[in-house]
This record gives sequence, structure tokens and C-alpha cells, in this order.
Amino acid sequence: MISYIVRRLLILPIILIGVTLLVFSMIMMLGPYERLSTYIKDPAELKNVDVDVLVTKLGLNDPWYEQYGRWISGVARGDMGWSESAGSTVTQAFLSRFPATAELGLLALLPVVVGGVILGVFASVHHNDFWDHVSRVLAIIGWSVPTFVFGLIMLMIFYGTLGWFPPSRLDSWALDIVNSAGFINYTNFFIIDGLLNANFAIVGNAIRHLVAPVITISILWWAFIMRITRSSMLEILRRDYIRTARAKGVKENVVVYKHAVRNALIPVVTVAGRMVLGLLGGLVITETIFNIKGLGQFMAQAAQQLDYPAVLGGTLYFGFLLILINLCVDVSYAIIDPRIRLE
Amino acid sequence: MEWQEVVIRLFKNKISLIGLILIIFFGVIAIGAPWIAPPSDPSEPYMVPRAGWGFEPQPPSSEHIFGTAEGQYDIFYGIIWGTRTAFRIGFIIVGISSFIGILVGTLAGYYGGWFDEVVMRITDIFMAIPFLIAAIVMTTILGQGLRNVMIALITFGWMNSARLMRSQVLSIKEEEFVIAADALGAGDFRIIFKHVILNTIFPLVIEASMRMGSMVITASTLSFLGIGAPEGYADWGQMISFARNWILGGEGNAIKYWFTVVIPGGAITLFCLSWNLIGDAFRDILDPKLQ
Amino acid sequence: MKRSSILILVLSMVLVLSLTVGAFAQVNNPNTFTKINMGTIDSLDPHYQYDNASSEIYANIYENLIMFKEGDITQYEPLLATEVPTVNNGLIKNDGTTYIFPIREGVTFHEGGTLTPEDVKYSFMRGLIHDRNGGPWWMLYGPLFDAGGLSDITEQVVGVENPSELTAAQSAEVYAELDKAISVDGNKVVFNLPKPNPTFLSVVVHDNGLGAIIDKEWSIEQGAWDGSPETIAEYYDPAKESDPLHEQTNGTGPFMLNTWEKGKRIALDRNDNYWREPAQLERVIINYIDEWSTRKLMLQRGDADVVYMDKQYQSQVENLDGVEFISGLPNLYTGYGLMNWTIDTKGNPDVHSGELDGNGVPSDFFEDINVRKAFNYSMNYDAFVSEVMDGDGQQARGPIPEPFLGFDEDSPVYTMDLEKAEEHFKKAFDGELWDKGFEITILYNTGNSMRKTASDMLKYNIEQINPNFKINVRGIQWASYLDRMIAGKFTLGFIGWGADYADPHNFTVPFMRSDGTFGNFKGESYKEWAKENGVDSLVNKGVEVTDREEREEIYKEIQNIAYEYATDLYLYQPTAHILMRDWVQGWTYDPILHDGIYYYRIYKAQE
Amino acid sequence: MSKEKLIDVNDLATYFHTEEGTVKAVDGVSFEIYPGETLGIVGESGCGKSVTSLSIMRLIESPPGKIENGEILFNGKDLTKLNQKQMRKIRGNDISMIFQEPMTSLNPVYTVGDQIMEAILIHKDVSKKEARQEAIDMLTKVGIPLPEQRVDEYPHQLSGGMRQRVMIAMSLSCDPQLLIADEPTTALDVTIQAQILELMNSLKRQFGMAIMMITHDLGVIAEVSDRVAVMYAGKVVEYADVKDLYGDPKHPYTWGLMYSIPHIEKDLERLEAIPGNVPNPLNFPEGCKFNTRCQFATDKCRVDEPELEEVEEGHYSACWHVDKLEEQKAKQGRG
Repeated sequence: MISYIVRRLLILPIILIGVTLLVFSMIMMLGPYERLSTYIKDPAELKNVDVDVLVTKLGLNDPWYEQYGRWISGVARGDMGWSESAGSTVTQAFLSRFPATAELGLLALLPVVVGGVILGVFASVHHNDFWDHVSRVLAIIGWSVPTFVFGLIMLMIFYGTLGWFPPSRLDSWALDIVNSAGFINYTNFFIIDGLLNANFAIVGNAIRHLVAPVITISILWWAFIMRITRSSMLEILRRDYIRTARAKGVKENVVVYKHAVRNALIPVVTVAGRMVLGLLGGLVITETIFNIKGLGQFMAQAAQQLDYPAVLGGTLYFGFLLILINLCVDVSYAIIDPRIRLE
Repeated sequence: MEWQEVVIRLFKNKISLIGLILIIFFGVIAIGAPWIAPPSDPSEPYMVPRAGWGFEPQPPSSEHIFGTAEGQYDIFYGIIWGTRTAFRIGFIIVGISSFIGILVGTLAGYYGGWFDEVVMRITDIFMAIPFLIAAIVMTTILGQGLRNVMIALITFGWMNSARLMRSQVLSIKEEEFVIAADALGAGDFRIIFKHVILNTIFPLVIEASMRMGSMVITASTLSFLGIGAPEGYADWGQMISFARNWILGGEGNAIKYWFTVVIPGGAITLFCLSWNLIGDAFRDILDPKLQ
Repeated sequence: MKRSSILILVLSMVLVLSLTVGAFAQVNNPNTFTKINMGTIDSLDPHYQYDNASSEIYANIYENLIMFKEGDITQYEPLLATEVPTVNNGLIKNDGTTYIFPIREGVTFHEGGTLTPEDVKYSFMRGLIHDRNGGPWWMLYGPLFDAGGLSDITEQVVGVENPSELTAAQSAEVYAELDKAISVDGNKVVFNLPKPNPTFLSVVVHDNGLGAIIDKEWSIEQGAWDGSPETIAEYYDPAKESDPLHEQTNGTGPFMLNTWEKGKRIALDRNDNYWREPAQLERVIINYIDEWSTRKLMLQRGDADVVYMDKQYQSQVENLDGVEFISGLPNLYTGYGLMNWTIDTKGNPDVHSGELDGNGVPSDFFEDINVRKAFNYSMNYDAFVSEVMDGDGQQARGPIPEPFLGFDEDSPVYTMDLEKAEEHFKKAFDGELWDKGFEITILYNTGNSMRKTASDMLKYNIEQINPNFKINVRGIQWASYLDRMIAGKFTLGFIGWGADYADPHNFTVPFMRSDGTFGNFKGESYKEWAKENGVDSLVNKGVEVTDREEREEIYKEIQNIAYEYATDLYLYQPTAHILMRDWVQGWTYDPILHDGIYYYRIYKAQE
Repeated sequence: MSKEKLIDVNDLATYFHTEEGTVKAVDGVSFEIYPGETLGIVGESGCGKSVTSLSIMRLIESPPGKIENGEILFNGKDLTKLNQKQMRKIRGNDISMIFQEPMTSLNPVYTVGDQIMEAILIHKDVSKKEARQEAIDMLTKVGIPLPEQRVDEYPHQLSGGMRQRVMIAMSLSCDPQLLIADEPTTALDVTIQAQILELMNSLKRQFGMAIMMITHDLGVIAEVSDRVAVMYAGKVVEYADVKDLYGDPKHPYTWGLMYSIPHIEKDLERLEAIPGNVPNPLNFPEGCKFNTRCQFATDKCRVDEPELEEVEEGHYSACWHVDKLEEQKAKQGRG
């Protein structure tokens, strides 16, 4: 198992170099003046700028391999460069935005996976009857409504009309507490920090701010998980060992939840792993609408401003995450299914 | 299962029937667009006509039955011609990316060895960036426009088909009839196409029908972010992005501009829904294990 | 145990929910002011920053020698100086080439230092040495040295074009040249100008970060310019990330920095040791949220006191409860369609065939005055003002906006007149254009609906005139927009300019002078034309004379040239607006700082 | 006979209602099993023998399947009238079942010990520790070496024969009165088959339970059964003591099966000796369902369906033309 993990980690650099080269070559499709726009966002900034001097200073005219080499050797030294759109170093920009995204992502993952699996099991148990159709159609509708429409409607109802779930991560008063000297930011995950500081008002406030975005994400991905679970369950429920279990006199609930679900989870784990990356991409919209300054929103913004140090840094980060997720998927296979050995 | 039987079953299944009816409905609108909403400038039928130069959306009236969006773009016209855009986006992106996926996946799975290894690592590299972010980067670089959106979505949209195809090919490669064909001396090309692809195509068809809807949504998300279709182009995502800043109404009337959201939002949701319903039913029908 | 702790958690959540939902005070958080803006702050270094969002922060933390009189940008009041120099009080001497500022005593910086005249001199010298590429210092190099920047001086003095290549000895020589301009005399700071310049005070006034006074000792401690004449090369054109004042501040202003979460939020606290009465607000928070709907909701719910709004959404807020919307404020901005007189046709899809053959336009398309006039007659100015700008704002009359010198509301302007447009199109290229027709693509940068609409209007009107005329409207991203302008491939596109300082010179240079910002994008034939027809010298003459009436005549002449020769398509001067809760009191309009707010006089109270 | 019947199936009919129409998988089947005896049920795949066993267990998937008619008396109780909860008390306890595919009949994600213990824990009031010990004992009884070690292994770590032994251990763990064995040896290779049958016979003696042995393999039936029911197209066509049946089949179908044995190595799945195909269950022929493949078929056979009748003592057959079969047998005997 350990040698397997080590071997998977060994291909990490290959993937990372490949993926950054891919993005870099895309960026190099633009001319130097176009890439200059990262630094000049408004015509007013053209006053007294010698564009050619700026191009030379930033090295935008050098051959691509020199520019890439400069960047990658910086990375090797732990310097990911300066992100113009964040106004800080790329590393800083990522560190300050990571907790928001991770908090939202992890919190959403739970209802998405658990809710999706429950829905899928429910539909498979009711295969082809009324409830199966209803839950399937509802899930497909959830999948079919664009996130930006759904998110804005959520905002309109739960903040605009009812005032329950405000946007951003914390209220102003709570941010003041979090930023004050008496509050120790262990993780910058406000829920965890609130608990560690025994400040439950912060915890409550953080949760309140997360409800609407979590629902928005969940609605979208439920259909995805549910669908896989359902078809996987339908297949498993026809397996001989399910009949064996029934023939033993096992209760139907136990048959479904003990004997079937664990087997049915194997394909679900695969897609859930793949989903995590898609979910992170999907956070672009959710974070934008609910004003959560996280990685998704940052990456979209950086991409649109052609802030390529940030884009490349993000690519590294996501590539790393992909390998990590795949590893987690493989390990959880081994946990769920004793037949699989990681070698 | 014969394809005729598949079609018959699609029509018999209530859920897929709803989906089929919706698709046919959209298809009729797409074909009939020049008669339903005659363009004022036939050389540029996809440019939505403007009813004025102001910004505030105007509610439905006899002249503009769905009202006008921000910038006085006629929503009815945009929806009708946008149907064509939706089909085009869906068919082109899904068609080409599935084709690339089939080709790559089949070759990798069939030949195996180092070739497979290299191809799958390349696939991994493409999959290492979240789809939406990759699409944003690429569209930003290529510039605004539907063609560029499609290029970006194809570039980062073929990997799933490839992996699916590869695993199908791997599992079927060992089966007798392929080995038999090999022994009979059929050329590689023929083996792949005649046996492997024909025997593995169905899961891919299901996947493709599911992706039709989500590609249209992704394209509209790019429009929403301001890097999709050019402003004024008949595209549902574009129509919704016009609604972005009006969705919360105004002057104490929260649903004052409902038509800017509900009509294009409804169109895109129904379109995506219908493909998904068909795909879902398709899967149930074609999956022999579920019979 | 487990269950009870979950119960407590749930209960406390419910409690928190109900408390915050239930609370609906008359004025939310009376001592904290929350503004929601768009975009990001570039830098907190007052000498580095050159954008709207940053200057708002600088203006509340740092102070200059003088400031505008409240609500009037034509009059000055002392700030860190005790008197505004005028000819009458003897502080402007030698025919307007010497400005003397007596420095206020007893002013302390946030970090504890005391203001001295040395600090003032250090602040200006530091900025002059920094002179970052793309920064604001050209505004001061003009009046102080009659130069464009530090590189001009180094070339003049020691013949080195790039200041970062100066040796220590050369650096000292250059420093001696700079040193001539500013000197300390007791408690006074004296500026010596090479020739009279009427813009000087409007450049160093508060609202312009380059005139901000920083604490010499503290700044040197942080690693800013060490005050040595020999280190210019080291400190010239700093990178943002290595600038020690990029994220820490130490000013004399009414507010001081609490936290700056880049790209998200900045919080300012009241300076209780302020040399005047402390501000009324204890805290100012500026959040950056790009989504308009979210901003609007936060305002509606009273969670924000002021939010940024694009003009086109004003119909949504005009009658909102508890919200005050003020519009029609004069905005020092001119929006116009830039015409490139010499289009680079090589590999340029926007000129199509690139020739006068009916399927494209030739390189010198806009060099023909009849084409320019015809385009000017084809714009629907009335509809633009009444519909696109909702009746606020006005048609531009040339580069100079109201209320600057040279603006005359009786001056001639183009109106939409398709017959006259036809007449000019027929005369263009000796009638060849009319017979053959043309096809051109005009550009706008994506996301800018106003510019798109202006382009659509041109297309709509011109295509009516002659069926052989074909105009395509293409949105490209800012990156490509910029690229095409620099590369000379721009055809016609809309762009605008807002005031850096309150003087018409700030508009005539970029719009009209051959080496101005936009002049650079208008091609060789415009440059020649502007030089030969005296446009350049006229623009320069505007700052060489100090007599107000004489200046006014010059600027009127410039406005008239812009009209007479239809150099470009001058379209609009917008208005500014502000959207706030009605409990915000003490706000006055400052056209230079706007959308920024000077929070010193603001307080919150329900009327 | 004087002995009490353990299970008495009367006129059982189980139909599947599908979109294409109704499949009469079991249509009027009757038989009985006495304590301690082995009844063999033989027939081609699709003849309804598995559905019969699943009907007894009440494990028919519903919908689409449904027991339409008949009664299943187990110790005098009609199983068709019981609800699922009552039924669960019987399953695995009084009646247990082993299946054809030992490869797929065990849940791959639980250890064999867990799966045996599950049945014990459901039906017996014992602690987990005791259940584990019982499971180990059962593994010992079915002849698995190193049971203490095997009990914690997963199914995929065992060979096919071993797995079938585990299945048997599991089904016998609660001392059932009836064991239904649905093709228990089909998927195993020949030597293992013999071992498993041997094991079942010895366990039957040891535990004293009755066995209902379902197979398509006449050889297996001959080895273990006391009596045999031959099924064709949802019906029992011949029913007799194993010796009578083998010595003197009274139905053309059974006869066809018998005489195909030497030619195709006991494997009846393909049934090449009997011409024609098994009829489509959606569309059974009128009259005798075997008429399409029967060399003796007459017009009567194509109109009227024969009932099961006692042709000799304790030997039942459903055929209009037992006499013609006798003639044919006589001819062949001479030839």
C-alpha cells in the first residue's frame, strides 16, 4: 500500500509539469502587449507608460522556454510569483483564499454525497414506482437549473426577503472579533476556529453564512450522485448475494443498507472523487454570487484578467489536488472492497 | 438489443417520452426560426434586434411578447434563435469531443502498452484542471465568441469519453469474438471499428445525451461571466446574463423583472432536462443488468 | 453527552439566528460606516497608487499640504500647510515660479512621529526618485522640471537613459538637479519652478496621492528610500511587492489602517490623536463585492451604507425605502470615439480587404475629414443622452468637460443629421467611397454596454445611408483592445478619460497632443497634422500663460479645432451619482476623489 | 405413506407480469417432501424449477412476479399466507437455501465468518462470541481446513469449492428442516462436484434435514435423490421414485433426457438429443407444452393438455401417449 502511494506520488511531478506547460502554452498564444493588460487595467494607467519598457522589464518578449524556465525555477525555490489581480504573492493569495473554499467545499461535500446516496438508494428501492420517478425527475431538474440562476434566487429569497442567510463569510461584527487580538486563528476555518476559541456566536454566524451556498451546490450535485447510486444499487440488488442474504432471513433494511449499499458505493466513490474537482470549478459561480472570496472566484477572476502567475499557480494547486483525490479514491476502494489490493 | 426496439421503448417510457416531446418541440422551433421570428437583417439572423437604446428591461407587450432584456434586446427573438444556438453548441461540442474521446480511448485501449500509458497520462493532464476554470482560461485567451467557447469546451471535454471508451475496449478486448477476428487476420482498423466500437458504443451514447444539456449550461455560464457569446448574440446564456443585474427587481417589487430570468432560464432548464430525461431512460433501457 | 452538546449547538444557532433577524435598529451600527465597492485596491503607498479605489484609502489616511474647499474644486484651503500660497499673500513669488508653504506645527503621525518641513521635502523627493513606470509622477515632473519623468532628467544631466543604471556619482549629480526644485527654509518648504505653471497647486492638492506627506524617519526604518543622494538607481521604479509602504501606512489623516485583506476588505479606525477634531465615525469598512445584486441587497437591508452602482441600474433604486440616490453630479470625464487616422492594415481583420474597394477600408480612411464628419453626423446624440444615460449627462463639446476653462455651452456641436452625413460621404475620397462603399469593424471592450450601444447606433444609422456601407460591431476583451491600440490596428472605438487633477490641461494633452496618451494611438498622419497645424503648441501654450482669460481663449480654440476638424467623435460627459442609506449625513461631492469618499465629515443619523 | 409431510405444494402458480405479457413461470405444480428425504427437481433452464424454489422461500421479486394460486404447506402452515416478517423467521432457520454460483452468492465485502454469524445471530439468541464459535464449528463440519483462520477471510480468498462449502455451512448453521439446493454443483468442476455431493449426503444424515435438490443434471439427481419431479415449461410432467424413473421413464421428455445422456456427457443445457427449442414462455403452445418437440405428438396433444396421472404405483406422468412410448422403448430394447 505504501509503495503504491509512493509510486503514485512519483508521477505527480510529471502531471504537474505537463499541466502547467499546457496552460503556459495557451497563455503564450497571446502577444506580449496582450499579456501586458494584466498590469494595465484602465486607459488612465497608460499615461506616461512606456509600454515597450514595461514589456522588457517583465520579460514578456523572451522566448517561451525562458519565461517558463523562469517561472518553474521560481516555483522550485518556493516562489510562485506575484499575482497582479490579487495584489499579493500567489502563495499568499492562495493561502488567504484556501480556507473559504475548503470550508465551503467540505461542508457541501457531506450533504451532496450523503444526500445523493440516500436519494439514490431510495429511488432504487422504489425502482420504477411513483417515488422513483419523482425523486429522479426532481434531481434532474436540480441538475438542469443553471447555478447562477438558482444562486441568485436563493439570495433573493433567503437574504433579500427573509434575511436569514446573508452573503460573504461572516457578518461585520463577527469579522471584527475574528480579526481582534483575543481570537486566535488556528486554521482560518471559522467554524473550527470558533469552536477552538469557544466562541459559539462565531460558529453560528459562520454556519448561517454557509447555508445558502451549500444548498446551491448540493442541489446541483445531488442528481449526479443519486444517479450513480441508483443504477449501481439496481445492479447490486440483483446480485446473488443479496438473494443469499434474504434467504438467510435478513431484514429488508439490513439487506439494503448493509449488504447492498456498501457494494454499491464502489462506483460512487469514483465519481465522487471526480466530482470534487468539478465541484471546485463549480464554486466559481457560487462564490461570486455569495461573495465568498475563495479560490474558485479568484481563479476565474485571474483567468479573465490573464493574471498568468496566478493561473499557473492555480493549475499547480489543482493538479496536486487531483493526484491527492485519486489517491484518496484508491485508498477508499481498498477500504470498501477487500478484493482490491493496492500494489 | 436492436435499435428499433430501443426507439420503441424510448417512446413507451413515460419519462423519456416527455423528454422526446420537449426535444422535438425545441427542434421544430429551431427549424422554424426564420418564420417564427423573421430577422430584420437576414445576413445576421443571430443578432437580436434592439427595440431602443435604454437599459431597463421592458415587460412583455403586444409588440415584444416576452418583453425586452437589458439593452432592449427582444427576448422572444433571442429565445427562438437561441434554440438553434443551443442545438449547435450541444451537437458540435458533444459530437466532436465524443469523437475525439472514442478515437483516443479506443486506440489506447486496443493497443495498450506504452502507447496506452502515454495517452492516459496526457488525459490525466487535461483532467487536472477543473473543467470550468480551464474553459474560462482558454476562452479568455481565444477571445469572446461562440466559436471560441466551443473550441475551449471541446479541448477540455473529451477525456471522460476517452476513459469510458478505453475501459469498455479493455473489457471487451479479451472476449472471444475479438480474438477470433484477430486470428482470422482482419486488419487492426477493421477489428477496432467493426467489433469493438459497435459493441461498446451504447454507454457512450448515454453519456453524450447527458452531456448535451450540461454543455449548453456551461456555455451559458461562460456567457454569464461575460466571456461567452458576444453581446446581442441570440444565446440563452447571454439572455440570462442580461438578467443578472435585474434578478432582484427594484422599487420594492422583487419580481418586477421576472421575465428576464424566468423565460430564458426556463428554456435552458427545459432543454437540459429533456436531454437528461432521455439519457436516464436510455440507460435504464440499454443496461442489460437492469432488465 | 453527544446528544446534549448537539442540542446546545442547535439551540445556540437558533438563538443567534433569531437575534440577528429580529434586530432592526433605527440606524444600523451608528459608529461604523460600511461601503461596498467594486474592484481592488492596488497599493496603499500614496506615491505609488494611481487608481480610484486606492486613492480613497490614501485620502483618509494621509494628508497633503493643501486641500480643496469643501464642495468646490476651484478653491483651496490649507491642510498641513498653514496658508495656501497666493500672489496676494506673497507666498507665490517671482512671477509664479516660487511657491512657499509654511508647515503646520504640532501634527503627529499615526505611529508617533512629529511633522517637520524635512518630512515634506523627503516625501516629494522620494516620490520623484520612485517615479514608477505608469505611475502618477509625470503630473509633477511637468511643472517642477518641465520634463516627463526621471529618465528625461537623467538623460539631460548625465546622459543615462535608464535611471536604474546610474552609478553613485551620477546619482548624486541627478539628485542635485532634483534638489534645486525643493528646499526647506525654517518652517517653510519652497518649490522653485523653471517657469510659471498654473496647474501646480491642483497637482499637489489633497485627493492626489503624490502630494501625500509621509514620516521620513519611519519610512527609512521600513526600508523606503534612505534619503541618500547616491541611491537613486536602487529605488527607481520599485516593484509593487518590494515597496515597503505597499501594505503599511503612517499618515497624519483622520483615519488609520486597521486591516487590509487584499481583494476582500479594508478596515480603517479613527485617529483619536488627530490634529483637528477627531472624525465622528469610529470605523470605516470597505468591502469589495463584484456582484451588483449582492451589493444592492446589502444596502437594502442596511448592512451597507454606501454601495457602488453602475448608472444603468438606477431605475432599480430610485424609490427604495431608506435609500437615497443622488445623481446628476458633474463628472470630470469625457467619453469619445477614437479614430485612428493611420490604421495598420497588415493582418488586421477589422479593415477587411484593407482597401477602398467596397469590401474594406483603406489605412487612411479616417484621415479624410469628410469621413470623420460623416461619422460625427451619424451619431444619435440625443438618444444617447436621453436613453443610454437616462437623461443625466450631456453631449461632449470637445475634449474639455464642464466646468473647466474652455468649456462653453454655446459652442457648436454635431447633431444627428443623416443628410449632411450623406453629403460628406459623397465628398469623401472624391466620391469614390460613395460609389464603392466600405466595410469596417468597430470595436468595444466587452462588458461595456455603453460603448456597445454607441457602436450599434453608428452601425444602425450609417448602414441606412448607403446599402454599400457595412459596419460590424465586435466586442473584444480589454487585453486585445489595449493590444490593438498600441499596435496601431485600432479602427474606431469608444474610450474615455477622467480627471487626474482639476485643470483642462489634463484633458487637452491626452486627447489632442500628438504625443498624448490617445494621440499615440491615432497614427502617424494625425501626429503630423497636429504638429503642423499648431495643435501641439497650442496645448503647450495653455500652461505657459497664467492669465485666466488668456487661458480660456486658448482652450476654447482647442475645443473649436476638435469640432472644426472632427478629429474624433466626441460623444458624452456623464454625470456622477451616489447611492447610500438616507441616514448618511455630511457627504459632499468631490469630483476628483469620487467614487471615493472623504470620511472625515461623515456621520450617521436618521433625520 | 404414514409419515407426516414436511412440505406440501399444491397447484402452485407463479406468474411474472412484464411489459411484453404474462410469463407463467410456474403453472400448477404439486409435490411433497417428507422429513429426511431428498426430492430432486430436474429440468432444462427456464422450466420453472428455480422459480418454484424461490416461491417456497417467498423470494419472488414483486413486481413483476406474483404467486397467483396454490398453497405451500410447511408443517401444515401455508407459507403463501404469511407476511414478510413471519416469513423471515422461517428463512434461514426452518428452510434455508444454497445457490448455483458460489462465486457470486457470497457478499464480497464481508468476511465469511461475518456472513455465517449473521444468520446465527438473527435466528438464535446467542452472543457474538458464541456465534463466532458456532460459525467456526460449522466450517469444521463442512470440511474446511484451518477454520479459525478461514473465518476471517473474504470470499475472494477462497476457491469455488470452498465457497460452496461456506454456503452450505451458512445454510445449515440454524439446523433447518429443509434445505433447498439450487444447482449447487453446476458451477464447479467435476471432482469438486463429487466432493460437494458427498458432503451434502453426509450432512443430511448428520442433520436429518430434507433436501430439495434442483438441477438440470440427471446424474446428480441419481446420486442424491429419493424421489424426482421432472419439470417442463412450468409444469411437473413426471413424478416418481428415483429408481422407477431411471428404470422406466413414463414421459417422452424424460425419456428423451435419459437417452441423450451417453451422447453428450450428462450436460443437458443444450439438449441436442431432443429436437427443437424450449418454447417461448410468453407464448406456450396449446395443449401439451411438449408437443412441438415430441415425436409421439398427435392432434389431441395439440388441443388438450394432459394432467399428471398415476400410471404405475407412485409413478405419475402427464402424457396422452404413455403407450406409444412403451412401444418405442420395446422396439429399441429389441433392436
